[in-house]
Amino acid sequence: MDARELIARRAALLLEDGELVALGIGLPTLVGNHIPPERRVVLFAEDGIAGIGPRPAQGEEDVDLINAGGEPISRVPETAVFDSALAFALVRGGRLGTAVLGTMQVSDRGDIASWKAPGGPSPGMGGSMELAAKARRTLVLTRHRTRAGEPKIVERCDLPLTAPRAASVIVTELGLFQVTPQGLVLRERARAVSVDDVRAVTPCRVETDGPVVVMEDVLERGVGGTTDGRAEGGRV
Amino acid sequence: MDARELIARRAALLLEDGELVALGIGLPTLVGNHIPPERRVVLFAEDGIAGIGPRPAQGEEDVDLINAGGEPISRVPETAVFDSALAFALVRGGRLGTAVLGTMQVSDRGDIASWKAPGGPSPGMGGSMELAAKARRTLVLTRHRTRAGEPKIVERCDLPLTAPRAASVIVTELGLFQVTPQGLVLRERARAVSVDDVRAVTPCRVETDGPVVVMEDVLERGVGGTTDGRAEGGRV
Amino acid sequence: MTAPTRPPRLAGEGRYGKVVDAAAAMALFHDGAAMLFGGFGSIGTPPLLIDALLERGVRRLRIVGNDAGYPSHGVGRLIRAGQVEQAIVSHIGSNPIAIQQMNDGLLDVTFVPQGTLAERIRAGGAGLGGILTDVGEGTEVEEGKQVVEVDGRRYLLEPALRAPLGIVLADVGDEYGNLVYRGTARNFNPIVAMAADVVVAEVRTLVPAGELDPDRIHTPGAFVDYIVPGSPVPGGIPAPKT
Amino acid sequence: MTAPTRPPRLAGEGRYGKVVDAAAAMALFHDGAAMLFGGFGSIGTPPLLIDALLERGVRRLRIVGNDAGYPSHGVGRLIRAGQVEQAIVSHIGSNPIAIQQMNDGLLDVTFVPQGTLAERIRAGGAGLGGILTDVGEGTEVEEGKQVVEVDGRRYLLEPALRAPLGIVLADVGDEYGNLVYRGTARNFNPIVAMAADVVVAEVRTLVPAGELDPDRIHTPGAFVDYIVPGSPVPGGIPAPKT
Repeated sequence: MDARELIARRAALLLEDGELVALGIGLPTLVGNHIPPERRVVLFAEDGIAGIGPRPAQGEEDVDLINAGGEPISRVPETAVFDSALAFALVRGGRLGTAVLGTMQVSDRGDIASWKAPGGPSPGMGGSMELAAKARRTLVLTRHRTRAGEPKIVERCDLPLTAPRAASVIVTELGLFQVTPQGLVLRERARAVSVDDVRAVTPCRVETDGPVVVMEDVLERGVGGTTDGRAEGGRV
Repeated sequence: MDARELIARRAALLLEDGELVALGIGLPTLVGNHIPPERRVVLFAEDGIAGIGPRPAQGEEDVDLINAGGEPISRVPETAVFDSALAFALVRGGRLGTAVLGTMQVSDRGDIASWKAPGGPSPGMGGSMELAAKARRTLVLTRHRTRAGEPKIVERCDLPLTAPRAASVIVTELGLFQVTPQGLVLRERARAVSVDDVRAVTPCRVETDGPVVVMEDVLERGVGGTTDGRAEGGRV
Repeated sequence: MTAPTRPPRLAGEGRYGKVVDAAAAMALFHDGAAMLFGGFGSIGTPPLLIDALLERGVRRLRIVGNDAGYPSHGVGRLIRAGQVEQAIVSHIGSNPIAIQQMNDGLLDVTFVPQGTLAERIRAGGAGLGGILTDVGEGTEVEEGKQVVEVDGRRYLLEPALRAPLGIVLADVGDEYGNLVYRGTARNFNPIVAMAADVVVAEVRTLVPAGELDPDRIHTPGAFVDYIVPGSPVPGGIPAPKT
Repeated sequence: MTAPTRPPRLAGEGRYGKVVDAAAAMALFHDGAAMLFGGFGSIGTPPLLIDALLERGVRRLRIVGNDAGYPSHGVGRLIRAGQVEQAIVSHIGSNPIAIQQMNDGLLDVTFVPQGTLAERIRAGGAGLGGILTDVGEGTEVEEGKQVVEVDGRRYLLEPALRAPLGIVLADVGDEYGNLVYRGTARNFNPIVAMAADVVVAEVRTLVPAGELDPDRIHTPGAFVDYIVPGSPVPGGIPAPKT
């Protein structure tokens, strides 16, 4: 299983039955392929739709139905369409259960920096600030390091923030971290690495609190695992 | 023609083709019976409808269709239904052309006092503040004096205000007044009274500016008469 | 403004566990509860839920909505039964019993201009802190209000309104909670559905998810926690007060 | 925020004089005009009106809406033609030409978080002074913003947005201007229709007044000044950027 698939599959198991969920562009989008069918997760897009079905076959797209990333989508039984003001009313009003987002950096207190890359102007934040700050729970999915080998989990983001203290859970190909008031707690690790391996490539304090479960074992069991991300730490 | 009919018929001729118009409870409601059929006036009610048709025959009412006064209404070709927040967005946003309102007192600078009678608590202002303050033009229809003979057009309202400087035009059974920065200008008078008669029963300065037309003559001509209420005076 | 909290969970029927009867929904209501309600005059307030609140005798209710209904209709029935302690409304003119209770000091009434009230509720639902309006300036409504300047113009700051509970009436609902209102019975219902932590929607007709045209839905099901089907179609409306 | 002004009046067809063609609507637009637009990415921006603005060559446009479209779609075509001077948007990520113009100093871009942008436009349409939100707190979005406290909580004051002109796309419209949108092409269109002094609505299908179900109408005709019929149904959408 490659890194992206491991991350996406693990994150999918964190989603709860009946939840309204927003999936960000890129890696988070893959999560949609791995939601257990018995969980009735309703996908949301901030252009104004709740209840998103799979991308239609080519030639069968509805020209008036796209997600916030511009991709063609389909309807499901739950689908409702609304305007963009109501879409963000849902988000800010507390009805968005979980936002699953990628990032450039995330800090050990949950700060997310995802909209301005180093050097050069940004193309804008879009709806990322609302999703990150206002979902009842924000999951950050990211490769553990950049291609250049730079850490993405940091003690302090040096890039401009999208939202402070926003992430509840961070999932990388090396482990699943819960963000707590005391910092990061490693709840799960990939089978191939030890807790010390994870610590060695993470430039902030990584605590444990009880047993550190193997991520691949959680996938095999097919249940939510050791944390639902709603514990004391982080905004839930 | 009785006083109420004269006032309602005269006010009806002030309404413009294509306008969105709110009619208050009581005397203003009668205006709806006298709108010239060639003027496409669209009636609005703040519970959430634009495009109000006549009260249906008894037994033919739609249980889900009432105006803000609780009376059964019918649909017309223009009808759209919306929620109460959007209803007041239309009003505050400047899309309500004219509000036709009754009042307890109105001052010569256009202050309207209509929601708290002297003595005893009020049952509340409902939507009257928005209609009075935010219509592009507010017409006040009132008997010239109360049944007890007290003036209703005053130099200064002693009742709590609904909205300051809100009325553009005042129509009574004695005359039609335009509210200007310099005070009231009598534009029309009832046939039975002279300008001095009007002044004698109006405890504030009443100016004239050009000829004072006879209201009944305006009704016969069936056109808007000497003012559309949108001149310099009052909020337009 | 109450911060959003996780709703308590009733065991409902249907594909999403949201379908309950009015009696079961009463587990959410307790003496002293604060509740937003849909409705305008005689229409748009859920009759079965009012029946159940009467039957259960929930007391000292604090209610927020457009008006006090009629003694025979809407929240006016709860007021007549002496179950309401406090009301934030735009008027009570259609309910003489409410006027009497207010005059007797039995009902604590706060009046808010109707459009300001609607917008404050919507702001609560939209996760905003309040609204900035000039309605009420130069009247006693502005007394004691915070004033904010924007681009040199003065506005009153009117705080957002939320409540732990909200009751609405729709014509048709599906099992996920998507709602379609009918006629002017829509009124305050869509904004009430936005602004309560737990929303109970009474519907005349319940359909399976997927039967409603997504473009026709007025309130997305994500706002709705419970659905009470079987609301009766009224046989008539009360005589207007004027 | 621009105070509402009386719209200039074009001589249109139809029972309400609102039906015009795109070329005639151009009399409303002038160099330097400020314009709100509906649309989100590739859909929901009126193509015939963009065609007409290109043909007429209106310059130095100042536009407000969700994003910069694609070079081939929406306002992105105006940007590509060099007709846009200033843009208030939530992102320009789908339009590389807009990014290039911004980097070259040819296009003045102000970024606003998407939900804040939508709500500021709606507030303009609703006659409010602005919104109070905590989105953007702790980020550079809060820099230079007025802070307002409500019940001890801090909010940023984000001023309402209006414009003298607004262009929207609907699926069906009637001659009075009642509009029905389709799918996620709705997006910013309903709030743009609220917030412009003069609103021009392009529709695919024009019907006589009375043919639309009043409960289905998304934008009441009172918000709409002109209707441009004949909008083509697109044959495809651009490839997404990701």
